Amino acid sequence: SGTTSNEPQNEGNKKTEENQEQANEEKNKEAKTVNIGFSGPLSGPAAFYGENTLSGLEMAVDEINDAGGFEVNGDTYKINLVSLDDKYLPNETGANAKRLLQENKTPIVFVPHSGGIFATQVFNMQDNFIVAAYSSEPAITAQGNSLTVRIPPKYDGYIEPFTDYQMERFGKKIAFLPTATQYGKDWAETLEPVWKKKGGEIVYNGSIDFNKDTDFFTIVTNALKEKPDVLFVGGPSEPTALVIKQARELGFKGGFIIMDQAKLDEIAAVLGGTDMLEGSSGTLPLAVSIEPENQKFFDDYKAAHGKDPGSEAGYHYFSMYLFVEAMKAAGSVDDPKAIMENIQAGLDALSEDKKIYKVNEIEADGGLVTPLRIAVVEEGKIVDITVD
Amino acid sequence: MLVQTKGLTKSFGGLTAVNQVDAEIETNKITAIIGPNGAGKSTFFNLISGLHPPTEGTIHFKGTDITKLRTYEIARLGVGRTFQTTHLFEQSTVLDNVIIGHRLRTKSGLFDSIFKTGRLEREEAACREKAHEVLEFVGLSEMSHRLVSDISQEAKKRTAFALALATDPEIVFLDEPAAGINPEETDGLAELMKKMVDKGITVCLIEHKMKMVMSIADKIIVLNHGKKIAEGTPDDIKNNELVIQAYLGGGDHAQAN
Amino acid sequence: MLKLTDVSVHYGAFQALHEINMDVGVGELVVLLGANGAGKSTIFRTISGLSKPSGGSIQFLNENIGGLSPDRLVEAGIVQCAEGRKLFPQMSVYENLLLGGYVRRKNKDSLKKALEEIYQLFPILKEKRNDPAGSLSGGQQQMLAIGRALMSKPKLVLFDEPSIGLAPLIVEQVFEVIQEIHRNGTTVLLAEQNANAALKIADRGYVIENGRIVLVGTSGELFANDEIRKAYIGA
Amino acid sequence: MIDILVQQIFNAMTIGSVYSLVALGLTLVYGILHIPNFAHGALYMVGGYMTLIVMLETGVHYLLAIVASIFVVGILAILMERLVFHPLRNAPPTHDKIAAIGMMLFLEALVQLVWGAEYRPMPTPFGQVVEFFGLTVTMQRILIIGTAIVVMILLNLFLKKTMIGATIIAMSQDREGAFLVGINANKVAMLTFFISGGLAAIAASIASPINLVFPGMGHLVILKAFVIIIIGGMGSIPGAIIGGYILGFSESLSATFISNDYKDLIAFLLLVVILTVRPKGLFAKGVH
Amino acid sequence: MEKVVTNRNLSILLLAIAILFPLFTDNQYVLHIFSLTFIWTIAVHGLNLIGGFTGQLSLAHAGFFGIGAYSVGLLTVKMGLNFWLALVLGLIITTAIGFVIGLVALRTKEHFFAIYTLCVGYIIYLLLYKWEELTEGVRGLIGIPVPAPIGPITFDTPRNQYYLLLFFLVLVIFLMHRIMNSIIGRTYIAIRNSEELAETIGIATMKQKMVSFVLSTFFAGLSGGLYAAFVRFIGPDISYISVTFDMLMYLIVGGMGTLSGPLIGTLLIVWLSQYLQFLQNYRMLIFGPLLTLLIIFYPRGIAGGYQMWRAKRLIKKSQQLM
Ligand SMILES: Nc1ncnc2c1ncn2[C@@H]1O[C@H](COP(=O)(O)OP(=O)(O)OP(=O)(O)O)[C@@H](O)[C@H]1O
Ligand SMILES: Nc1ncnc2c1ncn2[C@@H]1O[C@H](COP(=O)(O)OP(=O)(O)OP(=O)(O)O)[C@@H](O)[C@H]1O
Ligand SMILES: CC(C)C[C@H](N)C(=O)O
Ligand SMILES: [Mg+2]
Ligand SMILES: [Mg+2]
Repeated sequence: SGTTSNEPQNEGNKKTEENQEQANEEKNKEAKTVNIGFSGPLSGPAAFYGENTLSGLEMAVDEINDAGGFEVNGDTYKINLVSLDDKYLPNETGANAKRLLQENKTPIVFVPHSGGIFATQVFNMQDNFIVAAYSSEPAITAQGNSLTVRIPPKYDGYIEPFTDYQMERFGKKIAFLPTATQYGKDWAETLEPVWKKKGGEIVYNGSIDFNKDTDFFTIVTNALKEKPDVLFVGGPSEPTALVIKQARELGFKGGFIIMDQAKLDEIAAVLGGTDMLEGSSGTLPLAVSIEPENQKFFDDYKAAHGKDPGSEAGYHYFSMYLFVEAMKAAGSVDDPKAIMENIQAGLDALSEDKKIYKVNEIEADGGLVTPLRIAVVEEGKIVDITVD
Repeated sequence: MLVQTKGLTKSFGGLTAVNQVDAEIETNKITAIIGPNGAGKSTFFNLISGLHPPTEGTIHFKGTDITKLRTYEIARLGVGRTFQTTHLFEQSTVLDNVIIGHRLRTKSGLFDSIFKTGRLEREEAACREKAHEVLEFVGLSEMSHRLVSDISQEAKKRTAFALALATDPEIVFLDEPAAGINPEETDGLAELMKKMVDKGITVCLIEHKMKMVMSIADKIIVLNHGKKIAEGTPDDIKNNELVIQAYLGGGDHAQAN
Repeated sequence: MLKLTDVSVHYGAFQALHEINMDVGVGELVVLLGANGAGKSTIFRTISGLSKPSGGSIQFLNENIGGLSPDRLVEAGIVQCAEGRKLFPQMSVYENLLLGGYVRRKNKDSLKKALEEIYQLFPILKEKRNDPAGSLSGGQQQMLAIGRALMSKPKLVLFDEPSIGLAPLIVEQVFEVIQEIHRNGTTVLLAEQNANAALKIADRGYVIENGRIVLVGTSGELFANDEIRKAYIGA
Repeated sequence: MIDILVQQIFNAMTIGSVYSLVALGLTLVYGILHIPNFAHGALYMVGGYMTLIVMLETGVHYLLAIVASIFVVGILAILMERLVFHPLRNAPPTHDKIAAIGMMLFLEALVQLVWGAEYRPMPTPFGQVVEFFGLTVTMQRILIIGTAIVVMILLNLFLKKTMIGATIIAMSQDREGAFLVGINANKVAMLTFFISGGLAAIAASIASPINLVFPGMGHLVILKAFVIIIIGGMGSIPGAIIGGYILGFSESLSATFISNDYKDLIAFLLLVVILTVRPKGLFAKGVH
Repeated sequence: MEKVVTNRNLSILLLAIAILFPLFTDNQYVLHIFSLTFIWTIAVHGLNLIGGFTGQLSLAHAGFFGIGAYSVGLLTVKMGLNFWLALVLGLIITTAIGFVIGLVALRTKEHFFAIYTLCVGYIIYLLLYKWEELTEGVRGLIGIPVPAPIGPITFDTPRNQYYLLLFFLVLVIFLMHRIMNSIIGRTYIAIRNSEELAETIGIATMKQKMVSFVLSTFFAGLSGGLYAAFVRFIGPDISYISVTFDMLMYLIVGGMGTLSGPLIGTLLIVWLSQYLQFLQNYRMLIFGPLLTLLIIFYPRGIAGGYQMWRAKRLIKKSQQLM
């Protein structure tokens, strides 16, 4: 059953015995434990990203446990978050998921990268667990995997408002310089037709590989020689900030469309202010958009980590609570199918202070529907221009 | 005439290590090549065995032109050699080192080894038999199961001989076989070389130990600065002014060595 | 000058030297005779600090030097002209010689003088001074190795089989050079298999077999010894 | 067109300078101990962190922080030599590669533990943008090129004209031979590692303001540095310098005139072609 | 042979354990890791053949692994071929590319060969990564089918996959055993020892190195093809240089130039890194130094160290007898 607790470091053979022992021990206590799994990059080049995602989960779990757990069908449960490192490698994610399932009987496994998600989707239906997928890759929900929840929003909604704003303020010529990841490419492919349809012109179509390029002057020079009015950039906030900086250094005066992966406030922190960001449009940072009811999350996170929470933390924090609500609604902590069916109920039941993002709906394919909030930088200030 | 070079020349950058050498090595004789250090003796061997392509000139073996052949093709025609420094496989036994010497007379390939074909088994037996035969011949039968790293310098030299002999050569080129071994052992090696000739294998060697050279060589070729300055019988050479000046010197080391 | 007392050396479990006792007096030329693998090079490596003794003591000019690092020994005045030459193959002949005088690097003038002397001894080295050492023939390299060893004006030079692989003419030259070095007041310890030539120039000799000293004597005594004649001279 | 070409040549110089400096340290160590130090990228990374942290923690000037970083990384490199490469000096070269990778993993994890995994920008007092003849540059980039050139000249003088420099070269060719002429080989090995670490620290410190400091930053340069030293001829100092600029130029120019996506591919193909034509690199010495 | 503990008996025992093991466990995680281990071991055998036995360290190995995996992936996903047919074609493609690359690369020697192949491996990676029309770029290939059933035997359960992979591993080990214990294997070792000497005893070294290299790419391709059908998702990362270095690590820790080294090293390192998972972010803090220490204290690897120890004991024994 899903009610055993276990530390992941135990040795394989002794495992079952110890499981038993610990399970017996648990029975005597009041709260039972439900294990939730996580497999993401915790070492290597993507470690920062992995840590950010994990930090949101950990915060939610600590809060829940400190509050004495949660109740399902009369039993009280605490959460044991079992996190494993997969170095961003799909086969490691696959192995980790097997391990989480086998040794920790996790009904839910969080995976924050598309490769790992694909590798787990191969067997999650058969082995019966939910993949909590933090990736915007469309193929994840397009495959008909009924035990996958896609946590981040589709970004299509950003495209039109960004386009309108930039065309109006700066002009119709755009150069593409997003990150060379799948996410960046998908963004570019979605932006391209919209920009063209509105009479715009794509004067340069490139991408930057932040894992391989030491300097961006070369590509930025090449993009700028086409005299664009607008640059489309994005990726992790910090290197994106450098691209913006170098574009300004090379004399670029126009605006930026910034992919939602990068956050205006984080970029501003790297650039030492919003000066260089003038005329940028991007997703509204949590720091700016935070609703009063979510302020506590924001402050607690800042106190614990010494920095503002980014969207990775925010989404993971929120989705951990969401799954707890879904378990409650399902009346089970170990029936993934039931939990999956009750996500909508969970969303309905989830209190606003946990809804860092105001998600109210899950689509039939497992994608959460997140309303988008849009910001631009005008006269050095990040301004919310969301129109409902 | 077993081997014949005409105008053989090798330059390394600006340096001409071997310069217009016409040489003939007669069948079933012992030919010695002597000359000061850096005269081009080893290079001459390297040219004949195909390790370096000549800059100019031709090499014939039994009448066929081997100038442009690759090293292994030359070996297959029946030319064996040893090196100035031994290149044996130290972590392996003497026998294992020598077995591979007969590989060039086998035809088995990957598939034979995977399917353990009859041909492979026959050929492996032949290699083993050959190895035992040549070890016996050089007098190492007793040591065939010792690790090479474990045996004396002299035994290593003999192992290198055995390896060259396992290729079934008609001629062997020996580069300073007696360097670094004592006089008693040197005599033993000289005996061995005579035995090879008796068996029908032509021997050509480079050596600085004049006592040995003078006693076993049928013919001596002297190189100096890459050029052939003399050739002839030991007696001719001993009394050749040019050679004395360039190489032998007046002292008695020439004899003592 | 140099005194080895009960020196033993192990390579792993294998004992290469068994309680060696030797001494070399100031200004002497002592030869160490032995077959391949007898342990000559091991004694030399140990004196030069390249191998560490597992027992016994080594004294040089009445100071204990056992276990000192090689560079300290060179500074103290012991230089080895090693088997296998150990040249710097991609450096020019000139640079090799210069480094030979490394421990006396402060004294530029006398280095220059030493260099000239060596060029006189081995004109071929002067001719090839700008060529990389690795491109020299075996014999030329041996000359360079000797030259390099002399550059530091050592008090004691160890020659490990300097005649190996050399033309008779050169062997003759090499032994002359060694004799000359000796005449100029440098103490010499020479390892050789070429007992004939070596004993001719040596004052005394040791014979080593299987890591043990089996015979000691003056050159004359050793030369007259039948066993020696048979094993090392081949008469 | 000409503007672009000039600007891109300048960009190529910038990036080539960084590559050359990293490759220099690598080629030196390779030359001495025949160690392909795969942990060199980790030294580079620590170099970036040290400069950053010293600046942030003590508030000293950027250039002073670089000096501190050179020392710290130099000493770290010495430790690496003593603790790992020295014990491995008789092992086959493949082993050094793996041992070095072990150390790289360790250093990356350690830095991540101490300073976190996040990307950190490095402030520089040389952020000003200057323009001349239509060329847009920042002072930092001029600093990169200038520093690289000066460091290379100094290093070359040191190796060619000083006795200590000659001992380094001697060591690279025969360790025991160096012992025999009275060189303290261990000291030289340590010195070489120190220089190599220092070069990595300089490279990282001057490159970081135009990039970021993060635990994986060494990966950006290390592979390229390896290829460079091979192209240049292993152990060859001019080879490392010229190889660095060749790579910088081929990246920059192929990104401009062929395709940005394929610029790495083109650069590597070029390197393969060079190696095909000259199997021992451009500056291989003709010694047998 | 009166001894009970012989290599042969040990191998049979191990094989028996490997065959019986899944019957006694339901632990899919353990089966999964073992299956992955088998896949890697096959590739490591290829690396061992060219690097360990023939003395030409190829660092393009992950590239060939990637070519094998992508061939199978593309042929099944995009062309809808049966896995087995795709595997055969994939192996032909991999070895054909290996042949062409070998022709050029093997002209270089030692470090130059290592780095040349490193570049080639990186180029393969970049091609898989950038050639989106063919490979789908960073997105990778999703939905690679499990191997098609052979008669009544299906390969859709972890246990059956385990057996399939075990079968291939045993096959590869058997092949390597046959090759290395014949004069063909000795030929490779002779080349490793000294190419010059090998040439002068009549061995066509270039041809032999080619055969060894192509066979090593065959093993890499086989391993890649099996990987594709096992993990069922592949991205360009599987051909990245770090994968080659992982394989090299397995090989060196196990023992280069030994027949048991690849399996021992792969098992040890893969399981070690699994056990260190509890350290999470900081496992490399332990793993890195551990690896370095292993290399320092077991320079011949585990199998190589054992061989040395046995050889020494034999010598001692024979000395005592004398
Ligand atoms: N591969 C090479 N590259 C450059 N120069 C070479 C090469 N091989 C030999 N030489 C040069 O060619 C000349 C002849 O060398 P070789 O080795 O043939 O001499 P040798 O007669 O065998 O001398 P020794 O008796 O000392 O062995 C020497 O000056 C040597 O430096
Ligand atoms: N590094 C080593 N490891 C193990 N054994 C060694 C080592 N060096 C030498 N030996 C062994 O020690 C013994 C003495 O060797 P050494 O080199 O001192 O002999 P030598 O008299 O100089 O012989 P040669 O005439 O061949 O130079 C030999 O049996 C040799 O095999
Ligand atoms: C920004 C994230 C939602 C993208 C995620 N890293 C992915 O792998 O698709
Ligand atoms: Mg020679
Ligand atoms: Mg010796």
